Amino acid sequence: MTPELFPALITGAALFGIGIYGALSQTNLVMLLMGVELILAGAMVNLVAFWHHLHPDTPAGQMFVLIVMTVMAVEMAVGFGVAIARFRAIGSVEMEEAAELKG
Amino acid sequence: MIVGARQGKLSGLRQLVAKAMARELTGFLVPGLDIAHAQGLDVEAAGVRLVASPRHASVLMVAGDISPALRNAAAIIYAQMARPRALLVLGAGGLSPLPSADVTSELSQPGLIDGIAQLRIAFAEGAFRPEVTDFDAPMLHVRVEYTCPMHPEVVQDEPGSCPKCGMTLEPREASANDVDSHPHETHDHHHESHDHQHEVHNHDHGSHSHHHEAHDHDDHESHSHQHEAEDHQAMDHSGMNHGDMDHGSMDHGDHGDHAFMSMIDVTKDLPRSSDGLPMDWIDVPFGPFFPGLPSGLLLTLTLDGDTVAGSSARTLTENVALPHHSALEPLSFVARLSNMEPLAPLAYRFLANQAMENAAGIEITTVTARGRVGALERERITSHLGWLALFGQQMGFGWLLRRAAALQLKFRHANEQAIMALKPDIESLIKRLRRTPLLKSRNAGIGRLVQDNALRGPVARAVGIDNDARSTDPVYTALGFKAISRDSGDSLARLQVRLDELRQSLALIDAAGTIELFEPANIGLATGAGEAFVETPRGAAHLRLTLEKGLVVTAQLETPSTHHLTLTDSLTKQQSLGDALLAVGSLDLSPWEIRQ
Amino acid sequence: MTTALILLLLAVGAYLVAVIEAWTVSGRWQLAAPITAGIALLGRESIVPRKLDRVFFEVAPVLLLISALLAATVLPLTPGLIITDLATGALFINAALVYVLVALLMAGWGPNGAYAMIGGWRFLGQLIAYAMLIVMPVTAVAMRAESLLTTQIVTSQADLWNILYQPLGFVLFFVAAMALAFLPPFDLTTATSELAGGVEAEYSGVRLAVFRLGRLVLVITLAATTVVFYLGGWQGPWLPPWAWSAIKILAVTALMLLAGRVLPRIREADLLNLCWKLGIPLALLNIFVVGLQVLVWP
Amino acid sequence: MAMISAQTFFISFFGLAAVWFGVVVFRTHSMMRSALALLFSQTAIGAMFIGMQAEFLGVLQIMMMATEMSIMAIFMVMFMMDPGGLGKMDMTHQKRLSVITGLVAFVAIVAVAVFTDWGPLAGSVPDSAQQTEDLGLELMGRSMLIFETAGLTLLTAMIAATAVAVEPIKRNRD
Repeated sequence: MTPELFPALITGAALFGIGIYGALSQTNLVMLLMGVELILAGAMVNLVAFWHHLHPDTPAGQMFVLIVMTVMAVEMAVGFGVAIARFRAIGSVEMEEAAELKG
Repeated sequence: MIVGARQGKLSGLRQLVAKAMARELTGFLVPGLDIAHAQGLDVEAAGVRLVASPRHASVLMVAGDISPALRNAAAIIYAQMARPRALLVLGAGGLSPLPSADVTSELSQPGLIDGIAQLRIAFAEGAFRPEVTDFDAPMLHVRVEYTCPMHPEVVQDEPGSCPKCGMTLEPREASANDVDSHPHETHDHHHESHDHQHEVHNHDHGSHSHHHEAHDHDDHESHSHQHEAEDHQAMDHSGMNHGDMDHGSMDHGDHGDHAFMSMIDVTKDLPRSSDGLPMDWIDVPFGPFFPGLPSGLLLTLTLDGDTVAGSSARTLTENVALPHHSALEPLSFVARLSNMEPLAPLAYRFLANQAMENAAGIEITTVTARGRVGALERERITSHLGWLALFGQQMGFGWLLRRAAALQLKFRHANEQAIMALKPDIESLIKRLRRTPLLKSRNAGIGRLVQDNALRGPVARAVGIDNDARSTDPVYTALGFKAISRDSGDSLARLQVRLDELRQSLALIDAAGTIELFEPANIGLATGAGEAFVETPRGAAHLRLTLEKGLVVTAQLETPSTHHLTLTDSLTKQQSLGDALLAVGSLDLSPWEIRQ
Repeated sequence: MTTALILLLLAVGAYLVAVIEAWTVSGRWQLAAPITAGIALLGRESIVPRKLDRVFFEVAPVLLLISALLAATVLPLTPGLIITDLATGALFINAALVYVLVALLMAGWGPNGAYAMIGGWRFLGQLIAYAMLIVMPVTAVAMRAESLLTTQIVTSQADLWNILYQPLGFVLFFVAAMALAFLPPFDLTTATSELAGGVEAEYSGVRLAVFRLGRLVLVITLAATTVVFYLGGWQGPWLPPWAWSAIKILAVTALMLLAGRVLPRIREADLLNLCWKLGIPLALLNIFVVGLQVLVWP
Repeated sequence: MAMISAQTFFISFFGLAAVWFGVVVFRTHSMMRSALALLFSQTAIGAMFIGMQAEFLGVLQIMMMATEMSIMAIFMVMFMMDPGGLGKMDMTHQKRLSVITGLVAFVAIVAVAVFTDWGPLAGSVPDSAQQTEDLGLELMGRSMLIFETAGLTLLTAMIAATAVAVEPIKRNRD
């Protein structure tokens, strides 16, 4: 039980939860990406919180956050690339209409 | 006292503010800068800063008589201006539907200065008033009509259900003054563009009857949000109109809470952009008072993002065709023809003169002919300078705008000596333009035209066609005239041709050695048919008329701009917005010589 | 105390920018004009267009002003005169300035006008391109100073100003700064002759006043940034530090504004080509060269 | 102690802001709003980082997200049926499942966060200049490989995304 971490960790959890909700519930690819962004954001908050409260002297923690940011950027780039391709191909980025992409 | 005053008592602090306003007048010019310059008005010098958006203007300046269509457009501009707003009228006749002028003055630079002085006083005293009257005009009213989301062709005035599919009809705004629809819409576009019809006269976008809104913000608050989206998704270049409409109607529809709607259905009817993405297009009006475009020209661009997908251009000057059956006195005929075109009155005056002289078989003396040449070339110089000013404004090149305008005003009534004295200024202007960076890259390859014998004047000569009426004119050939020609046919070439013609006209005036506007020769009671070509600044104009006992009974006029107007669509298609506007501007259209 | 002083200086700076801008436009020195114009604007009605997105419409001008002010907080005018000397100052400036983009997007979408919206989207493309040209030269500057502290960046130029040490970086940064402040010839987002004022077109009265003020503060802030990064900040012989800062900042401002007087507006395609195909490779080259220089003469 | 509590307050405040904006993202109908809500949520997170004395990360977050979310905004407007949100159409499916999963995830994480003993709290945090330097050395030293990999991944992603996005038939015009 370490109350000092609560504000950050609970925020992270909330963002994660919202992100999950968004990623699952949204029918539009772009909105879905937003959900994913929120999930990653939640993760970042936790990382920084742990770094700050537990291992402030090891920059590896911050390093990790940088990598997560990179992941966010990659995810957006690829996501939008796919979105444009889908939109051009079938004129829709709706999940319901992406059934043929099912494995 | 100002009609468009702002509500409130003129208390101490407000007096200060009112004084500040009186000092800092910002003007919106109707019909436009080009006309103002051609009439010898220098608004900036008179101390009023001109602005591009009506929202930023405190004074609406109407210079000269304008057609009803232009007055309607001006009324919409006026309605968009923020209070306190004033109306300064310079020598205009009818104003309706505009409100009564706050200050009227004569159409001249002194008149302008005087009017502005009065205006400042009016502002200082009357910017705020306890009770204000709302400006209202027919074209500001928005009629609500009902249409079926699935069947755009179903439109009726009262709510109900669609005869085709039984859906509940959706309310939609339509303007009281319905303007003719555009030819080019795809089907989705068609009814969507109707939403925009009521903005079509509108220089600055989208605020019919804003004054109903603007003066009661609270009421506005209440429904701004429910409306919030409506235009956005008409505005942005992909609002899938069908989309929400379908869904909306499904909400009204009997069946329940959540119905899935396919985005494929929504987008499949949308026009495809050049990059293959289905996008929604919007019609945006440019003009009739758009900065950098010839005033009186209404250019409606169908924008696909920042790219022009289609366009339609027409003139709102409403110059009527010449009489066919009502006989006219020679002098009134001449006057009528030259008043028609404020940008090049002399050219048309000479056109009428020559035509009548030919019809009457009168030979004019060389002196007269040379005097006319001098005057015509001077007008060409002023006209080209006027175009340069407009061109500078359009490119955001302030120096060119001011310099060319200043020179134009100097040239307007200059005599030979004065013109020769101004020669170095022209030379330095041309030299400066040659040295200006970015100018080449801005114009090279823009608005490229192909050889086309219907082209006239500098536009034609920039493509390498020599159909200059002057090359066949003995008077000119005697003066050693040789037509200028470039071949690349783009905006840059047109600029260069006009610059060269500035030099050439100076040389011609020098050779002619005289500038005189002789009265038309007295044709007595002559009868006969005659025609004449005159190379107006915009190209060869052709007039054919017949006289009967000294009266002009029939006349047909061909003007260069009439054909050039039809070029706009091909010039703007698939260009980026800036290039499209520049291309249209580089044609140097004159809406005044176009008849409908 | 310092904060108040800096805000005061910014206000004066904004006033001077307005005067210089008026001069570049009209060719006349009107010293009172900005003030009277401001009062006049405040006195005029502030129209709310129909069917707008209220929140964005209201927030945009304020956000523009705030982001410019935030960027100014980490700029040292004299050795002591700085609001917060952030350890990441050089980065913070970019962070603050990027919100200019957000503000203009809001201003473009909010009032629900075609001209405004096109202006907003145009600026998106413009800034995404030119933000690169802000960040990369700053990287090179920070490499030489071996710190992101703005004060240290200034002191690192004690013997040689960056404009001489990395001229390429200066040129790129200067151009990018002008594009970021949408000054002519980069004023595509407020182009009067293409968009009738673009993002500004629908604003009037008080809101327009705030918008314009934000723009002025943005210009002066960018000029100050240029001075701090490339012109040795407050350093200079004979005169006191504040004088040097003032002179340099005003000189840079005048230089930025003068371009609009002598140049036509750039084509949008050229604008983007210039950045992606020329600017960014050059910026990378700049970083590389500066890296070598730092290694050769530490 | 006061200092700490002030910091806690700062963090909590921006935490709440981040969560609130996060909720707005999926509640508003206007796509522009939801994109900018996400932006401000991320900005609030950046502020939290600064509150937790990770200055560099905070500023970086605030900077990166502004551009990232602005791009997000234009894609939202492009690819939504109803960018303005007039239709008030709900763009969701499997709502119940999503809500439950979200809640479960939230509760579980909170439980873990609360009932785990995260060990002893470290003492003071190095000042931010020091941090930045350390981070730089870390990047260029031990984590060099990871860093390079990240960069390479980013490059690959960029190229791949462009390749997918450009028009298959004719080259995108320039």
